Parts: sequence; C-alpha cells; structure tokens
Amino acid sequence: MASKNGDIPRIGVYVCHCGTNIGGQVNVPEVVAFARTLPNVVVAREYKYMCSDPGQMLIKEDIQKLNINRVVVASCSPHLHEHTFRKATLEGGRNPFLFHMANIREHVSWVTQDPEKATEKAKAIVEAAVYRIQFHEPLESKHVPVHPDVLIVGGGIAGITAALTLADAGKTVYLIERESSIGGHMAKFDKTFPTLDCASCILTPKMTTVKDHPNIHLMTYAEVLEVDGYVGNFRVKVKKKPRYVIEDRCIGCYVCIEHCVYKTPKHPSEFDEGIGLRKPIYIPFPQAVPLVAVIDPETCIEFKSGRCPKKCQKACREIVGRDAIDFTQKEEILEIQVGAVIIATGFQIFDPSRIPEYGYGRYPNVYTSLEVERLVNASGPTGGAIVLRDGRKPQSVAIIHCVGSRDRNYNPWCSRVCCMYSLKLAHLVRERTGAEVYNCYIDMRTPGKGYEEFYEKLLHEGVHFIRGKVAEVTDWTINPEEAGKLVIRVEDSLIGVVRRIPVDMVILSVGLEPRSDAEELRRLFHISCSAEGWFLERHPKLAPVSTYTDGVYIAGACQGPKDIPDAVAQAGAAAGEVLSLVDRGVIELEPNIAVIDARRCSGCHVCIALCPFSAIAFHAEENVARINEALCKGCGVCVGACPSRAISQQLFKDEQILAEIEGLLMVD
Amino acid sequence: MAYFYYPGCSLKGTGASYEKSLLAVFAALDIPMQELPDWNCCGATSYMSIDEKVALAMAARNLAIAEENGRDIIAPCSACYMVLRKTQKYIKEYAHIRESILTALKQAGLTYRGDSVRIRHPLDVLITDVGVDEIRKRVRRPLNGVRVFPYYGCLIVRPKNGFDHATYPTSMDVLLEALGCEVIDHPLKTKCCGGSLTGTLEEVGMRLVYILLKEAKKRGSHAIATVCPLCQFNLDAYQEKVQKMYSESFAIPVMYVTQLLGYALGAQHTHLGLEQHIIPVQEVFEMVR
Amino acid sequence: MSDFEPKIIGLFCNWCTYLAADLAGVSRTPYAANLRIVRVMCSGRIHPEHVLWAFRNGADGVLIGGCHPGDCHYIEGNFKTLRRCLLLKRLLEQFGVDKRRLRLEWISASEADKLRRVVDDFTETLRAIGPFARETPIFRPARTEAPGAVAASTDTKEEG
Amino acid sequence: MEKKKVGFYWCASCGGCEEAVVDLAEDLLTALEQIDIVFWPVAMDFKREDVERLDDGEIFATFINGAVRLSEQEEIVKLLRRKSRVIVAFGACSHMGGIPGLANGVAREAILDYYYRNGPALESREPMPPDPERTWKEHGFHLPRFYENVRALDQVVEVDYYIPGCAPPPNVVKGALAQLLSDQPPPSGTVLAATHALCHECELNDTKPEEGIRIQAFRRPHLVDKIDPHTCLLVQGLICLGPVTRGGCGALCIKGRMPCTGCFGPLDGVRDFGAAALSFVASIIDADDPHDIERILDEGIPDPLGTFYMYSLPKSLLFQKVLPSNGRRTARTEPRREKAESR
Repeated sequence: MASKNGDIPRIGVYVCHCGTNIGGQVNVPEVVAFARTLPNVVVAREYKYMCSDPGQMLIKEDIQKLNINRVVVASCSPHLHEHTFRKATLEGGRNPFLFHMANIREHVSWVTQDPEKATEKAKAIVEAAVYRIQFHEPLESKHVPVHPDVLIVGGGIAGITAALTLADAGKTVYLIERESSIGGHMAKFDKTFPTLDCASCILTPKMTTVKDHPNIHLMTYAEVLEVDGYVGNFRVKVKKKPRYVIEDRCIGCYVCIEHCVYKTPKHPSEFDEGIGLRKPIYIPFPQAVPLVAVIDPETCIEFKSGRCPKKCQKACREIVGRDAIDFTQKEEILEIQVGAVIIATGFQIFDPSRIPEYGYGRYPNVYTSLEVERLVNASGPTGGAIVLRDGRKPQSVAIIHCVGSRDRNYNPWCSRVCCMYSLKLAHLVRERTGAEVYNCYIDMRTPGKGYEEFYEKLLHEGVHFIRGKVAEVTDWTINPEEAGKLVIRVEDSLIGVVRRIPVDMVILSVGLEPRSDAEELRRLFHISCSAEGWFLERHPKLAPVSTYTDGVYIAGACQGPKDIPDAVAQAGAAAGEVLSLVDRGVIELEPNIAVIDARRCSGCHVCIALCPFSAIAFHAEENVARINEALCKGCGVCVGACPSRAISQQLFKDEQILAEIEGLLMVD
Repeated sequence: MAYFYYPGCSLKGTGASYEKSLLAVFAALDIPMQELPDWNCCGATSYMSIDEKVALAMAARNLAIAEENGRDIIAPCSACYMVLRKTQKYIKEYAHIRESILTALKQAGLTYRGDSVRIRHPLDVLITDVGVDEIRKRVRRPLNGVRVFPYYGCLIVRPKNGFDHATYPTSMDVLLEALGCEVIDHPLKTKCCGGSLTGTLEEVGMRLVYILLKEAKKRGSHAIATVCPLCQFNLDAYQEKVQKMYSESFAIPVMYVTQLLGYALGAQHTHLGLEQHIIPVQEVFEMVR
Repeated sequence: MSDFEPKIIGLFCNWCTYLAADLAGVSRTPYAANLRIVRVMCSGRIHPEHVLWAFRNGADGVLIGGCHPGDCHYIEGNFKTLRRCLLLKRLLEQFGVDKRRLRLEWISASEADKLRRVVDDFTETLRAIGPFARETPIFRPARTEAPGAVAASTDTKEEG
Repeated sequence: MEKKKVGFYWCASCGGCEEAVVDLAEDLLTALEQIDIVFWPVAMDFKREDVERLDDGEIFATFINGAVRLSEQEEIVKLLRRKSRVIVAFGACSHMGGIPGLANGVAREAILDYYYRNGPALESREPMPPDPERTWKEHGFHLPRFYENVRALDQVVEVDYYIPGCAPPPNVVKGALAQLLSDQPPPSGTVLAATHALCHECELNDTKPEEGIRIQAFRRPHLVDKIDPHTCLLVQGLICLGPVTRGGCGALCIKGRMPCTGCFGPLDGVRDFGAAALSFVASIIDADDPHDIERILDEGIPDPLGTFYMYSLPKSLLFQKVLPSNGRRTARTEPRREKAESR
C-alpha cells in the first residue's frame, strides 16, 4: 500500500533491551519476531542499547542499505530519547518525523511484573507504532527567534548566582524578589558549614554586585502576576508592591526610622524570625539590597488610623532633604519580555507547632534553628549573644534533629541540610556559651566535601550525641535538677534506655518544605510539582534544572532540599542552560501545529472560540477559518471539535491516533 | 442527629456519675440520644486477651444493632470507644476476621455491612456536632476562676481518632475554656493513669497515679477533669494510698468533664452524681469567682 | 469470566498523565498490564470518535487522562474534554453501554500512585462488568429464539 | 442511442423518497428520454421474476431507498446488485439507516414485544405474535425474517453512489442524475451533494459572532417562544447540526426556521456522524464546572442519541463492530493485520 505521500512504507523496527531494563522483563527476541510479521515491516532488529552510537548506526545503515523510510524504535519514553532517534533518522537521510517511538520501558517493563504480560503489552505497543507510522509524513520544523533577556524569580543565593552569571555574559536579566531585599535565607545565617565562613561576608558582595550590575534589572518587593507565551518569547506581568518609600530617592540613612512615632520597635521583625523587633518603617537588615526603607501598612499608624503626625516623612523631607516617603504610592504592574525563565524561589521551613509534643509556641525556650541562626548572628537582634528569652545564658542546650523530616506524619523526606547545620549550631553554641550541647539525631547524614570531617571534629569538641528520636519536650519535672528546665525525653538507642535530659534551651532542627505558594507559581509557569510539592525537574539525573516547559528552568531549593553549594551549582547549571538557549538565538518548534484544509473548511465558526491562544480567525471573504501558525501551540483542541474534519494536527492526525488505537488492540 | 448511647459496664457501675452527668448534658443541649437496645459487653477487659475472636464478635454485635437503625454510637467509656473502633477497623481490613465475625453474627440473626456506623466519643460529638460556640452560648453558670487540669487518658486518642491530636489533645481544653474555667496546660494529658496496674502491679500503678496527682497539685489545680471511668477511679480512689506511699498529701477532686459541663449548663446538682466521689467535689464550685 | 482480562485504552495528555505513567515506570510502581497508552498533546485533542473507535476495535474500557482543572498546559483543553466526556457518557448509556467503561481522570505528572490506583481500580471495575462485546442487547445477537417468534437472521450472528 | 435501463426499489422507508422521484415533475419526463425503467414496484407492475430474467449487469443503475431489516429486502437488494452496474443509495435511510435505523437503539425482542404482545395499541388482550410459517389450503406461506438490526444499504451490498436527504430535494436528485448520466461519472463511493457543510451555504452563517460560538443553554425548538429568523439558530442555542452536515439542500430547514437535524449525513472523512456532532456541540458549551455542564445537558439535550444519530445510528462506529461488513471496509483499515479469530 502506498502511503499518502506516495511512497511505499518500508518500516524498520528496532527493539531495545536497555541492558536488562527492558530485556529483563520483556522477551525482546519474541517482540522482534512478532514485529517481522507486521505489514510493511522490512526489517526488525534488537539491540542492547539503541540510544548508543552503534544502536543509532543500525538505523542509519538500514535507511541507506535497505531503503528504510519509516523508523520505529521500541525503547523508553519519547520524553527521553525521541530527539535522539529523530536525529538518527535525519542523519540516515530521512525526514526526522518519519520516526515513532514505542515506550516499552516506562510503560511496560518497569511497571509489569508478569514477563508474559509484559511481552504481550510490548507487542501491542510495537504493533500500534507500526500501524501509526504508515501515516507519518515528512514535516518541516519552524524556527522562531529567542528573546535574549532572562527572567529570574527569587533573589536568594541561587537567583543571585544565576543572575550574575548571565549578566556577566552580557545578558539582560530581570531579577524579581518578593521581599524588600534580596539575600533569601542565606542572608539570615551567621556562619556556613562546614568551613564556618561568615555567610554575609560571602553573600553581601554578591548582593551589591547585583545592584550595581548594568545588565541586571532588580525588582524587589515584586511578584510575578501573569505569564504568557512560550520558550523564547515569554511575556510576563510583574506586580511591584508599594513600599511607600520612593526607591530612587531613599539613601538608606535610617533617619525616617529614628523619627517614627514609635520610639522603640514593637513589631516582630520578619527577617529576625520574630526574635528581634522592628518599627512600622524599617530596613530589614543593615546589608539589605536595595538599602531602602519600607513601610508596613499593617502596623503603620498612618495606614491604620490616618491620623499619624507622619514624623518619618517630615524627617526625610526636612533633615535628609530627600522627600522619599510617599504614603500614596500604588502598586505598579510592569510587563517584560524574556526568552527564558529561571525559577529560584527556595523553600520554607517546617512549622514545628504542628508537632505539639515538642512544645514550640508553648515553651518560650524552644526555638527553631532559623531563630537561633538570628540569635548567633553578629548583626542579629542580640548582637550574636546566645541568650534565652529572659536574657539568661543557657547552660545546656538540646538540638533535636529531623523535626518534621523523615516522619510519615509530617514530611517523609530527608531535608539534607539539618544534620550539618545542627552540627554548626552545636559548634557555635558550645564555642560561645560553653553550654552542654546534646544533639539528638536519628541518623547522622554528612555526605559532602568536608562534611564528615566537620562531624568528626564536633565529636571531639565535647558535644553530646544521642541516637534517638525525641519523644517529647516537657516541663514536667521529677527531680530538683530538672526544676525550672525543659526536659527532653528520648530513647538513647545506642545504650537502650529512655533518657530524661534537662536543658535550658531546645533547638528544633526544622526541615525544609516547598513554599506554600509553590502551587500558584507552578501554575503561572505551567510547570509541575512532585507529589511532595517541589518543582519537578525534567529528568532527575540528566536534566536536573530543566522542566517539561521549554525555556523554564529551576534552581536551588525550590527543586528539593539543598545546601548552599548545591544551590549555587544548580544556579550555574541553569544559567548555562539559559545561555545555550539564548545564544542559539533560534528554537526549533515541534511541528505539531494544527492545520486547516481550506478546501474542506465550511466556515462554521465552531473552532474559533475554542482556541485558548486566539490563533484561529474567520476570513469572511473566503468563508473559512485560518490558523495563525505563530500563535498555535499544538494542543489540538480545535481538531477534536472540527465538524468538517477540515483541521488536522501534524504528528497527531486522526489517522495516526486511530491506527495506534487499532494496533494496540490487535494483540490480546 | 439522633445517637445511640452505648453505656458499657462501667457507666452502669463505677462510672454511674459519668452516665448521669452525660445524660444531663445531652438533655441540656437537646441532643436526642437513646440507649442502644439490647447492648452487650464491648469485649474489653479480659475477654480480648483470652479469645480475641469471641471478643470481637461480641463488640460487632453492638455495631450490627446500631447499623440496623442507622445511627452513630456514642461510647463514653474509653475502653468501649477503643474496642468498638478497633473491631470496626479489623472487620474492614482483615478478610478472615470479617468472615468469622459475619458468620457469628448470622447465627444471631444479624448482619453487618461496613463502616456506615460511626463510633463517636462524647468530646467529638460536643466539639464537632454541637460546636463550642453553641455550648458557650448555653452556659448559664460560668465556672470562672476554677482551675482545671484536663486529663484525657491513653485510650481515646490512640490510634489517631480523627477529632483530636494523639499526643497533645485539646478538645477538652477548648470545652472547659468555653465554660469559663482556667485550663491548665501541661504535658501529661495522655500519660498512663495506672490503669489496671493498680490492681496487678500495685507499685507501678501507684507511681503513675502519683505522677499525675503531683503534677496537678504542682500546677495549682482545683480539679482534674477526665473522660474515662477507669482514670477517674484510679485518680480518685487511690489518693490516700498514694499519700501514704509517697508521704505527700493529696485531696484533688477528680471529675468527669460532663459534670463540669452539666453544672455550667445549669443541670440540677442531683442529676450530676456529684455525691458519688471519694474526694468530695462540692468545693470545686466554691472556687467560682 | 474470572480469566477475562479487559483491555483498556488510555488516551493521555503529554504533560500530565503521560508523564505520570513515565513516573510510574521510573519509580517502579507496578499496575495492571491491561492499560495501553496513546499519547496526545492535550486531552482536549481527544475526539469522541477515538473512544468509539477503541470500543469498536475491542477495547473494554477507555481511560482519558488529563491535567487537573486549572493545570492544563494549554490553559483549558481539559475542560473541553470534560464537556465531551460528560455528553459522551450519556450517549453511551443510551447505546446500552455501561458508562463506567469511559473514565476521565485528572492525573498530574507527579501522581504516579494515583495512576496506579486508577488503572487497578478501573481494571477491577471492567472485570466485574465483563467484555464490551457481550454487553448490551443491541449488540448481542439473539442466541435462542422463543417458540413462535419471528426467525432470527443468522447473518447478524457474527463475533460477540 | 439505446436507453439506459434503470430500476427503483424501496426497503424500510416511509415512501417519501418515492415522492422525491415524482417531485422531479416534468424533469422526470426529460429523464425518461434517456432511461428505461425496468423495475419500480411502487409505481409499475414488474415482478421479481422480471428482474431475475435480466442478465447480470444488464441494468445500468438501480436507485434503492430505505434501510434493510427484513430478509426479503436483503434478498432483493442482493439480486438488484447482481443485475445492476451501479447501485445508488437513495435517501437517508439507505444512505445511513435513516429514521428506521433509530430502532437499533431498542432490542429486537423489545420491539416485537411492544407491537405484538404488550403494546397499548393491541386491541385484544391476547398476544398476537406474527406467525412466520403458515399453511393455508396446502399453500405454504412464510413471512420474511426480521433481523436483529437495521442496516444501511452499504452494510448489505456494495453501493456506488449516495444521494442523501430525507427525502432528497429535487435539485439534489436532478444534479445527481446529471452526474450519473454524464460521460465522466464521479468516483465510486461519492455522495452526490455538496462537499462542504450546510453552514457554508446558509444565509445565517454571516450572523455568527466573530469571536466564535459559546452556548450557555441549549433550547429545544418546540419550547422556544420565538426564533429569530435573522440570527444563526446555533448561536440562539438551538442545536443546529449545520456545521457537521453535508450541504447541498440549500439550507431549506433553516429557511423554515427549523434547525438542521443532519439528514444529509457527514462530510467526507467523518467516520461517525454522531460522534462528530456530539464533539462540536459539547465543545462549545460555555461551562467548566461538571455540575454546570450536567445541568446544561439535562435541560437542553435530553436525548443525545436521537439528537446526534437521528439518521445515522446503524452507521455509528459502535454498530459497525458487530454488523457484518459488506466486504468493503468502511473505515481506514488498510495496513491492518488480519486479526486472529481467537476472541
């Protein structure tokens, strides 16, 4: 039978063993023998690894020697290797779209326990592919230019790193940060493990470089509102929240803050995790970038009552002469156009009040690790003094690991950073207070360069290590030594006894969680989340910073718990991916667009309202609808509705889909 | 919504004041409640350890009767509550148990389809179905100034009961707050009261009783509020004994939360079984400011 | 009937349910081998004809998998398939086809386990309903004739 | 020039298609100059034996209207097939099953039961099933067999051309005859009407909104107070199948303010008329919430099968599954491997 474009299909079928991944479960020789019986199959072969060079070579040789003009590879998911084999088909001398992939690994061998059933299912999928490929036609891919600018969402260490890498390469970068300053979680830390570098010593220079870089447009106190378009051509709407201080005029001199009607700070500082206080007008921390004050309308008297003497405004106007404070500032919506996006929105910490037996929120001397980071930080609210809420210096401190992590009741995953930061805090607390420090851990996990050595060092610093999951933190005391203290009840599983350890301070090493609004962001950018809520990478090993949405990349802890070195490495990787995309300048679009056959179109208007991208318009003079190829994203919704069968979708034509269904059902 | 009330043996015996006050509270809140017709032992106590199958079948009989009438069961006794829930779960999850229980029920002319009958604790009903706001509205004699030590016991929260936290429950706290009480926060809410150990391993049992009494005393409690007949009995009856063993004097009234509720909702004293306690409870109400 | 293995055609969108099936593979989540998957870019591409074609060619059930509402890669294609499915189910019922044979599920890229549950459950449901070809009186050729009734055509006794 | 021999036959039909022939009026006389009618039971006295006497292929063309459900109909159409060079399915019933085809929505036994045993129209309380075999004065009689399903003509014999419509309007019949009798007849399998959908020739197509069609509520014609004759009926919420139905009729129904019900059947390439109709109608529903959608369907489309398959039920893909094919595949099955007969 001759296919539509006139040639007689000569099909080559290549079944991959994928080592034992497929071959271990599917009887590959049987599938190959079966494939040989299928119509128009000229050759069917098996190979250990089809994706390898010799595997691809088989295809190219068969095209040239046996005049194969249709290629079916039965191996893994098309999401993994479709591109590889299309390329091989092209290099063999055929149009790359005369190829189809049968997924017999992800959809068969890896999910089917009975080898016989797996083999039958693989046959069905191969038969479907053979039926389908008869209806494939040569297609031309369209190329569209890539806008060279880049959007980075999130100004933590990952976002900053990516921004600087790209800006240094000459790209224009829009860096969007929700808070009033960039810096993210890292800015809150005092020291970083395992080298005990001062966090702000290594971060602050990068922050100021961001601010001064001519290629970086920094937008703080801003959020992404809408995303439109596709790889190479995204249109993004950004909302700039009003900070009530004009950014260009403010010089960060603190005079307004000094003159606020609140003589002393009364409101918990978000940056200090509530350990320190701030005024309604404030600069979150001294190294903030941009160093610009911000007014919190929730606590500012002017916003609450409208009857504030507005001393801050007066001071700015009269003392500083800048007149930077503007109570009438409104939110601004900006629209930017970029070719690629890096999402680096980070994580949030686990809320330990969800575990009431640890007493967080009930016992004042139970802290989260992040609160203690602010306590030990030299620029924190206590100037680095580790003191209890009543000002006393703790004599004994317990650090509870895995709070909210590795726990089926809360988060099942290991948060990866807690062991190391707990060791760091243990070291700092011991060093600064001389207190007895008890680390209660489940397992000590210190894989990383210099990490195990750091643990080893701590073991010799007189820090106590107790292997056991803490049952509770209680103020129930049973003897005088415990009086006035918090008691940790923990089974020490190395000596097999339940211990009661009275301490002054408890540090909960809280785990990392996806941000609560990750879901909204995910929808904005059309990317996926894993079941846990972390942004999903395209491939866990081979494409760790790519997503299934072309042109959108992820970096840092928004993809999963990560320490600073890993977040920075990922940021670099994401920047590299973006550079490779942007510098290519053009992208090849999958030619799976919908096409209207004007001779068949009856002009019935049904398709027009259905197109989500407004790509279809009616042409009255010819009484037909027309698709704007540049706008069509290839969803096929119009094809599924066209009553005249005038619209077809390339690569997903009805004939192809029906043939595939038919083929799938031929094997019992 | 109408409920079946499943008293179990305790509420007809040592826990008589629990029954009295519970009925008074439900009457005061206009909650229709009827004793489960022809109920039998829940199968707790020794039965469960002697012959689990028979014990489960006995418990299931109560479920079957309730299901016939399509009503939820309120099981105030913690042991009944736990055993009935356990029975329901076993029937649902283990085919062989389900089979033998259904066979047994069949011989009694009964059948049991599934888990349409919900086993409810009075706290659950009060918090979830009635609501704290409603109760707060109905309070006629607020218990302002009464310092109450809420004690939940070990059974009603484990395994997860769906209406309260397993290690740090708060449903009773919330209720007591609504009555005006000063609720004492403490970490022993679900610690063991000594349970049946007071009769078998007396020393251990007494120590557990002592821990609770001491903590309640230390925290300045006017009363301990319980929801379990065994907890109530252990903590009430052994105060003198504990006093001797640990040379520390105790006289803390141990009340059912329903007695405090009933009082606040305006039920008559005589309907609350207030006289049926070893440590007198009248003085608790004298603490009202 | 216990050895009846239903055939299920899965019409899965490229971005969510197809990826969930890939993830089920990567995470080695076994499920009933009865499912055979066809990939489309969007569930909105699916035409009722595809479903009927599947039944006609021997499928016992059709599972349409799309992104959760609000998650569609193409903004709202999944709503189009929802509308078509709801109407198609009504039509199938009129055809005498058990409407449970057509199932629409929103399964996101991360929900490999949901995919497993749905496929296993669907397989069980179809096992209970039985083969499509024997289901309805209008497809079922008369086997026995009541005495005195008009003679049946032998011509229409094919398959089934 | 010798006149071409032509036959007419009717199967399960209402007679409207016979009227359609007569509706040609004087054009019929013109046609008779070219043709010679050799068989037309409704109008002329020919018997089966007359046809049997003809050589195979002697008839130039036979126009058959009506669907096939009785063994008698099957016998005659097979006979006519043998004797004719061209078979033309005339009208919606032979084209797609037509109105009689809707009977496929009901089990055969239920039909017999309703008409002969328990139906309200039975005068006697006694069931009166038809008696297939009867002898009277040593003459044996037998009734034709009543098949399980109604079939379109091409599900029984090979069909060369189709003249669509319920009934085919005179202009379509005339056009078709002209094509058939021309020196270059169209390729076999052609439906002899327009190649575009009804909308293409409908005057109201211009009144559709530029941004497309979205429907919040479907309205059934008999429940609508006033139909606006100057606005597209579909836009008004009436289920008009114009977008999915082959044109050629000149939008006659629309001109009479009745929505198109699809008698001309699908356009080339559409494998299942009902599915295509259902798909476009469902797609333009303006609701995303399942409850809203269900409500719109409840109120506006109480009978999807009757709505979308009014004329084509036997041709639906589902029926094709069990109906014997006529030897020529209706759907796209060329690369198909012959399926083992194991099922």
